[in-house]
Amino acid sequence: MSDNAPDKQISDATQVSRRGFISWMSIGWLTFAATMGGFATMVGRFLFPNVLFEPSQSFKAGVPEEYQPNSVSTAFKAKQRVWIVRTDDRIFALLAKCTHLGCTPNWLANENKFKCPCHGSGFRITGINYEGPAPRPLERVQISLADDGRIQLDKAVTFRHEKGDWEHPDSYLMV
Amino acid sequence: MAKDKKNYNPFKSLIWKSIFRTAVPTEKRGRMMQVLNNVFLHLHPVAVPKHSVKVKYTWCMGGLTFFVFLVLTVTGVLLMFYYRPTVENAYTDIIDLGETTPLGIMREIHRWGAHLMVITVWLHMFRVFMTGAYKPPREFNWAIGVILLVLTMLLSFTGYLLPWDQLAIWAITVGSNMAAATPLLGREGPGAALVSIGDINLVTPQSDAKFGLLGESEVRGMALLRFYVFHCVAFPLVAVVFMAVHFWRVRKDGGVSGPM
Amino acid sequence: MPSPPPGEQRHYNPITLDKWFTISCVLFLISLVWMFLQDYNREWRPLQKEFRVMDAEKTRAQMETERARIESSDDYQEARALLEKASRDVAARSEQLSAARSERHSLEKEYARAQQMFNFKKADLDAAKYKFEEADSHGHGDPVATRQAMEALTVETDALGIESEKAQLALAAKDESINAVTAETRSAERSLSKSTRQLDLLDRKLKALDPAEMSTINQIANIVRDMPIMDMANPYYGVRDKQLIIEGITDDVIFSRVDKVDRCMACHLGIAKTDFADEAQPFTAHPNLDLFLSDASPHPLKEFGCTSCHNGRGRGVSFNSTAHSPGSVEQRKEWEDEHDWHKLHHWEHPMYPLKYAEAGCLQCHDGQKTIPGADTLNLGLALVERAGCYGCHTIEPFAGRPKAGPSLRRIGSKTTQDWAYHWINNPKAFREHTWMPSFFNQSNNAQVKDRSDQEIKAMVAYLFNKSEDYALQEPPEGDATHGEELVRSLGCLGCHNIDPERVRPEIVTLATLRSEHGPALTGLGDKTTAEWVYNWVRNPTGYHTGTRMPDLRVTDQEAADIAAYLCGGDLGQHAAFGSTPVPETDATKLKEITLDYMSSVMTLAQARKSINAMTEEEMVVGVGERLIRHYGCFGCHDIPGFENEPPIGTDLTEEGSKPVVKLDFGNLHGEVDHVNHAWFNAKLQNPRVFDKGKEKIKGPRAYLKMPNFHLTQQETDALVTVMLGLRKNDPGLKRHKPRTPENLFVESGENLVRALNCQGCHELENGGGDIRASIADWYRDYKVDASEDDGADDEWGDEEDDWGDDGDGDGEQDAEFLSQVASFSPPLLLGEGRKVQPDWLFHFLEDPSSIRPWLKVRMPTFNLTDDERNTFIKYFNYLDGESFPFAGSVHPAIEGEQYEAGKRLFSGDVFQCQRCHISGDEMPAGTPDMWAPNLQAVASRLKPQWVLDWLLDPQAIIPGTKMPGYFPDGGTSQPDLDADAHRQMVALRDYLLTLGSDSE
Amino acid sequence: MRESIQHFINTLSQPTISFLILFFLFFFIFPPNAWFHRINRKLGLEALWTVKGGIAIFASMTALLIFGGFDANFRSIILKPDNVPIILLLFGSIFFLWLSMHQAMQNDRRLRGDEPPEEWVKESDRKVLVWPDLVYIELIAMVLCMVLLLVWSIVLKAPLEEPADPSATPNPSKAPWYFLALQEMLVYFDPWLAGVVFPTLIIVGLMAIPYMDTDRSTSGFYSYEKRRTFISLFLFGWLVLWVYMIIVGTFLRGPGWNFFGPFERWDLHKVVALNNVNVSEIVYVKMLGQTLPDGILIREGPGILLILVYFLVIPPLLAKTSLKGFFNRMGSVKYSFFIFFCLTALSLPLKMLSRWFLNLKYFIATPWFNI
Repeated sequence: MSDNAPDKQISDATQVSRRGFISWMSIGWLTFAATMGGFATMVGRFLFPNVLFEPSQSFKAGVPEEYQPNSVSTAFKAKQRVWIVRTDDRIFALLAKCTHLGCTPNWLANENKFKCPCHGSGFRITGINYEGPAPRPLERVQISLADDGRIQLDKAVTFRHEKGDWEHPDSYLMV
Repeated sequence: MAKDKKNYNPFKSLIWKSIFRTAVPTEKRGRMMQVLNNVFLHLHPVAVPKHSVKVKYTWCMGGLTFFVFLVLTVTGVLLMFYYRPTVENAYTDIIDLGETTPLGIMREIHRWGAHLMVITVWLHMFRVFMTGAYKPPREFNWAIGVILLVLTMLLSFTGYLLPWDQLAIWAITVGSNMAAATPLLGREGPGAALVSIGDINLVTPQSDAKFGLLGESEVRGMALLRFYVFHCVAFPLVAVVFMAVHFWRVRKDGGVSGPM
Repeated sequence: MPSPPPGEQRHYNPITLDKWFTISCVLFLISLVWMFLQDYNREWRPLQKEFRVMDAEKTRAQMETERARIESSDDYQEARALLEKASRDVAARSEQLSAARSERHSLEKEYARAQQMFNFKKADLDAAKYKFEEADSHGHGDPVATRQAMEALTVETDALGIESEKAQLALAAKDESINAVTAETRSAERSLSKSTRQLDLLDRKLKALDPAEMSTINQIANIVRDMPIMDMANPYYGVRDKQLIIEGITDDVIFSRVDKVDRCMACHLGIAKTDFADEAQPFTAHPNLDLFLSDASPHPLKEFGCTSCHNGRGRGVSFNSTAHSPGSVEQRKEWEDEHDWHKLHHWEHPMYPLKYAEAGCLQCHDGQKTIPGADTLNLGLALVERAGCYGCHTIEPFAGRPKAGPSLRRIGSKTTQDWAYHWINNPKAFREHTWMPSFFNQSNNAQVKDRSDQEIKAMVAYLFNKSEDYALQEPPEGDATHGEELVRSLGCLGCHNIDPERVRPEIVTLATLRSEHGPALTGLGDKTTAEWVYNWVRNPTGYHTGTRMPDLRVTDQEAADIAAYLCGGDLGQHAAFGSTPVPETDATKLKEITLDYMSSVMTLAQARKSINAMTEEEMVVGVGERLIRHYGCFGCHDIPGFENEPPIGTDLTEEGSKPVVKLDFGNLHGEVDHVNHAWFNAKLQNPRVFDKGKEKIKGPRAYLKMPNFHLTQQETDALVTVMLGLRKNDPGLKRHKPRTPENLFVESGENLVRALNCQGCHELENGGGDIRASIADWYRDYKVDASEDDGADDEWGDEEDDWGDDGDGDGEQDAEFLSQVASFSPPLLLGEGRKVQPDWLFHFLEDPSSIRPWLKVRMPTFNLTDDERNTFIKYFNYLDGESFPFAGSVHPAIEGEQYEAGKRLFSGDVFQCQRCHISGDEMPAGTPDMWAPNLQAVASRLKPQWVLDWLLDPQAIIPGTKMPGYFPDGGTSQPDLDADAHRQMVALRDYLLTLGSDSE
Repeated sequence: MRESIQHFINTLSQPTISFLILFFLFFFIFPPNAWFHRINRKLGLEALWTVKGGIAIFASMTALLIFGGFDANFRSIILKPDNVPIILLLFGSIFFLWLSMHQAMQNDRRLRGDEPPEEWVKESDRKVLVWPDLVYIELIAMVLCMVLLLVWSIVLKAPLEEPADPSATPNPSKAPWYFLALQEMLVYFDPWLAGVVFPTLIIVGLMAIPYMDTDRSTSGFYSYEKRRTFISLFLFGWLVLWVYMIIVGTFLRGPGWNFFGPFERWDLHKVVALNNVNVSEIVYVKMLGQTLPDGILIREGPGILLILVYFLVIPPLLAKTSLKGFFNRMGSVKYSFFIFFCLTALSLPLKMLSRWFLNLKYFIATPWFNI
């Protein structure tokens, strides 16, 4: 800017103090730039809708007492792709998605394991992998009690065993 | 280094120069180069007759029309993210633009911008007429301008259907019924019965001018899709081509008209 | 390039341009910021903030209560003490524990190592197996070598497997020993957390709600997440999680139907929360959450949303764009001030104003006549029936109902032409509360009174001209006093009024409407003759086969007494009515009217010609016929010559969804709000109101002709609710319809019950038995008579005075009196389906036999078809949840231990059944008000299972019944049959079943 | 007082009255030839284009708007979001009309005094560099335009009516406002003419203008006197047949396409008698007192004759008489086109007038087409 010298051919009448010239112009361009930035922001904001029409990531799954100790409930597998497991003193929810290539495993109650039909990965009731190609345990999803005392699940938040997430208080419910 | 920093001028930096080639010009040559080297500015000549920079003379209407067209393009593209041209979704999508979509005001800008563009085009034409600027050698560019005027109104008209409300469907019904009255080619137009071979009539509700416009015999879902494609792709494309010719001819015909 | 021209090169002063530029850029920025703020500051934002604060406060209060509750609860204290003790124990053994843990750790490592070795080996083995298989069956390789390798690996693997299992066992054993130490702690912890669960939940909720409870970083996040622009990520406030997408219930977008999207909860945040019941709008909770919104209710929020019942634009998120509708002018003013309210044009289904909200129920419950919880709507539906709206307007749910008014087929025998003239001219003058509406002297035709008179006369002339013969039989001499007693005791008052000074209650209810089921019986002497009344009461169907008046099986003498009472005295005469002379027939006027009507169907010339050819009588009768067709009298009355006329009025089946532009507001566009309910309201209040200012422009033939029913505002509101509910329905709602086959049978039964006014006398599930009040009236007098007749029995004598004023008597006597009244009233029909056998009911309805011979009230003989009687059977049974074929049969033994036991229990030594119950012709001792139904009818009448239920706990079935409970709480005082109460009941029941056959 | 003014405006704005006034006053305000120009000068109508005149025009328009704003009916029409652009158009077109006429008058005065027009600059300092004068001006114009658009969008919500329903026609049902002049034409002409032939002729006619008016010497500056015929005719088309028609179509046409004054309530049930007759009926039944002849050619003969006279006899007649000089200047081909477009454009007001005063429906009515 400092190099901006007034055109020599402009008549004397248009010569003004350098300060006034700079400040008018800089305010103008600054506001202009700010406004352009605002427009860019506006376009960015526009791309993130305020309401969604996709199925909700969170849902309710009855009261804790509904689940028997050491059993796996497959009631939500078809619709939400989640098993609800109760061990002795904990309830947690496993995402029914094999950590190998994303197939949906089956719960084999007789053999007490989850078995993936695609490549034979096997998981214990806790979700730990113990056979087949699966590289890591099944993921757990966030579980909590809602205000009305029912179990609230949120698939948007997952917990991984190998990261030590399974001790996170949101990854299980004590019963 | 330190010295460099002190006299650091962003307008002389490598990046600035790579984009604009010249620094912010202060002397005549620089000012000329600025226009010549800029893809947007080189629509203009380097120098123009003095009267043609006078707002009082040109009213800026042509330039504003082009600008509003750009605004409409940008807002139109953004609106396409939230609008589905189907009979199930069109109407509710428009409701949601007003209720929940972030910055759904985009629809208002687009709609009022469309109205504004019609007005600026008319006023631009009016100005050109009043200054006699249509006269040779600019007579062909005037004709191009008339085509652009028609395109502007067609763009506005096709967009009118998209909200899929009563205003839309009936405006388009009334409009497309005129196509049905086209002589020879419209189902209700004079002479339609003449377009036949033996007993076989070639102009039927499924094959006349109105059908060609709507893609079906009455305004329904197919017409919505067709108008959507006209509005968003076909007409803008044609308009851009004619605009290019129009601008090019302005320069080739000697810039903004002036007294001999 | 041309060389730059010399001279001045700038046209504008650069400073001026800069100033212009700067100013326009500042304006630009301002408008952009304005735009952002407008987009950010949605109406729901401050409301959601306010709600959050309220919710936090409430949660905090709840926490306080909960904390106090826990502190004082034994469970909690116990668990705490237990935990403390257990932790002390563990602490005492902490060294041992940590040693064990470190041992466990090394064991774990050992196990992991063994397991891994095993797994690796097993993998080798699997591979070797595969190799062998390939070699053996496909010939790729050497089968012998591979087999050996496999076998060697098998041995190794097994060995490693055993090692691994050992390690696992050791680990498990260690785990067990550790667990043994900590078991107590853990169980204590568990019970502690169980008792504090509620508190923990509240705490968690509060932490999310109240910034003051948050950590600093979360406080910052709490602010950042809701800043403009930033709210794209994970905002607290917003519509996203408040939006309901209701699958299967749709909005009509004409070309298609799209699932409803309701965002009402963006502002109505407390709608499903019980603790917000007392808050102001928009946070208040929905009333009756057991019936609406809650998951367990029949209308869960997730399944129904809001606008499926309330209407409005569910996608809206502001006060105006949701199409709220004010219910009154005051509310409208208030909203205009508070919310800048204006009508949302261009939305066909604005919200129902609160007072008409029940209209929404009708969409699904469209066949029902009484919908639980919808009192206004129920009243409206009953009013449609009573006023007979369906006579002139087709309304699908009311199709096929009998005409609301009496038959005029034989009117010549009933009354005179003069009386009929006065009646049509002004029905209210004869009976103030009559349901016959006023056609004449209304706001639009009062000024053509001359013409109206001639019109009425012509219609009357037609009716009497076409009247068919009715042979009247000569009545015997009647006794008015006895007649009065009969009218008051037979049950006439279940449907009719006999009070000439009756003041209609201000609040109309279904019960008051039931008491207006038949016409008021005042002024009958004026209207007709005692002779006619005699013939009518003796045999109503003899006069009109389709009449709803039932046959009370009165004797000739009784009929004559009733006629004498009804036609004589103050009750039968109406002094003021008909005192003005009937206007003379005016031939010119008549000709004018005839021409008016005829010219609408033929040319003027033709009309003139045929009129000139007519005699005056022909003309009168002819124009009378045209007028009856014009006014649609046949909609409510059976009139000869109009048997197959279509109804004259607008079809109302979908009136509620008619666009407002199709309603003609006449000259009242400023006075009546431009919404359908305001139009309905004005129309019902004065059906001719929209002719205002058009009387002089229109010819009288074009006047609005809907008659005036003189409805109260309350009645109008109820009817408007019905009108709004009569809508083109969302087909998606069909799946929600409470329309099981069972319910449909119940519905058709309900219709019959309504048509016959059963509830005028009997109490059913949804109310009724209204006659009891008049029975009490009668009984008060009857009791006095009885005590006078029978001086020895002074039981009620001194109570007499107490009954003079209601409620003054002391409570005990009051109750006793009421129970006496109850036993003289028609029986309750609660649980009738479970109680009686279908066969018995079928025959009873055809020919009512007396179960309770002491009753004065008479179950009338209705002229029911077999189908209708079957409908009743299905109605009662399905209403009680019985399943087809409704009857179980029991074949009791007539000897043996059980039979003897039953007989003993029945006898006067034990339960003394016959002390109250009639058995065959054997009347019990005591006064009739203590009597109970005939026990010999049990076998044919009652369902065996019901008898058992009844014996077990009569109060549960009919609260307040005088039947004693002999088996309190399922126990018994009798030793029979091993003192087994159930067996005793069965024995008693079986014995009762034998009674009928015994006597034969 | 207010009511009588409102009533006066209602009466005045009826097309029959307002159009007649405009039609006859127009050529005095915008004189197409020397004769009109003399009268224009005598009446001092040029004063309209002075600064004072401009202020007076705008003051009266604004006053009318404010006065109307007190009336609910007026307000409800004016403030309909889709009608706002027409207010903008109205003010815009009048303002720019004034601006161009103002400059034209100044130039005319200079030209009369043998001075060059204001736009003319000495060859030597004619040019000015585009950077930064022009681009800066353009940028400012764009920014201000965007400000206008943003504020407009913030203040007014885009309308959305009921969902599209082909079975329920709204009353009135209108085309977008910029097509309302065409819709207004539909009242007087059959759809194939008003909807197809006329729009095509408008487009072709507009394109043909520079090929008929080829005098290069008068281009590039504002001037009225030098080009008064073309300007007058163009303005007649633009202001009377287009802008005026749009205003009538938008503001003054209500349910049933009936006329409603600006202060009148749009009554759905307004009844207006529409008894129209054809030329054949006027000639045979009214004038000759006969019944209509059977032969279609004979029956429609008078109408056909009229149209033939209009298009084939009038042009040469004019060329020989009042437009002689014009004809000579243009040559026969240009003249033919010119007069054809003029007569076609003039056919609209003629048809309107004959509809209003003769109840004329068609000049030619056949089973296949009507004119």
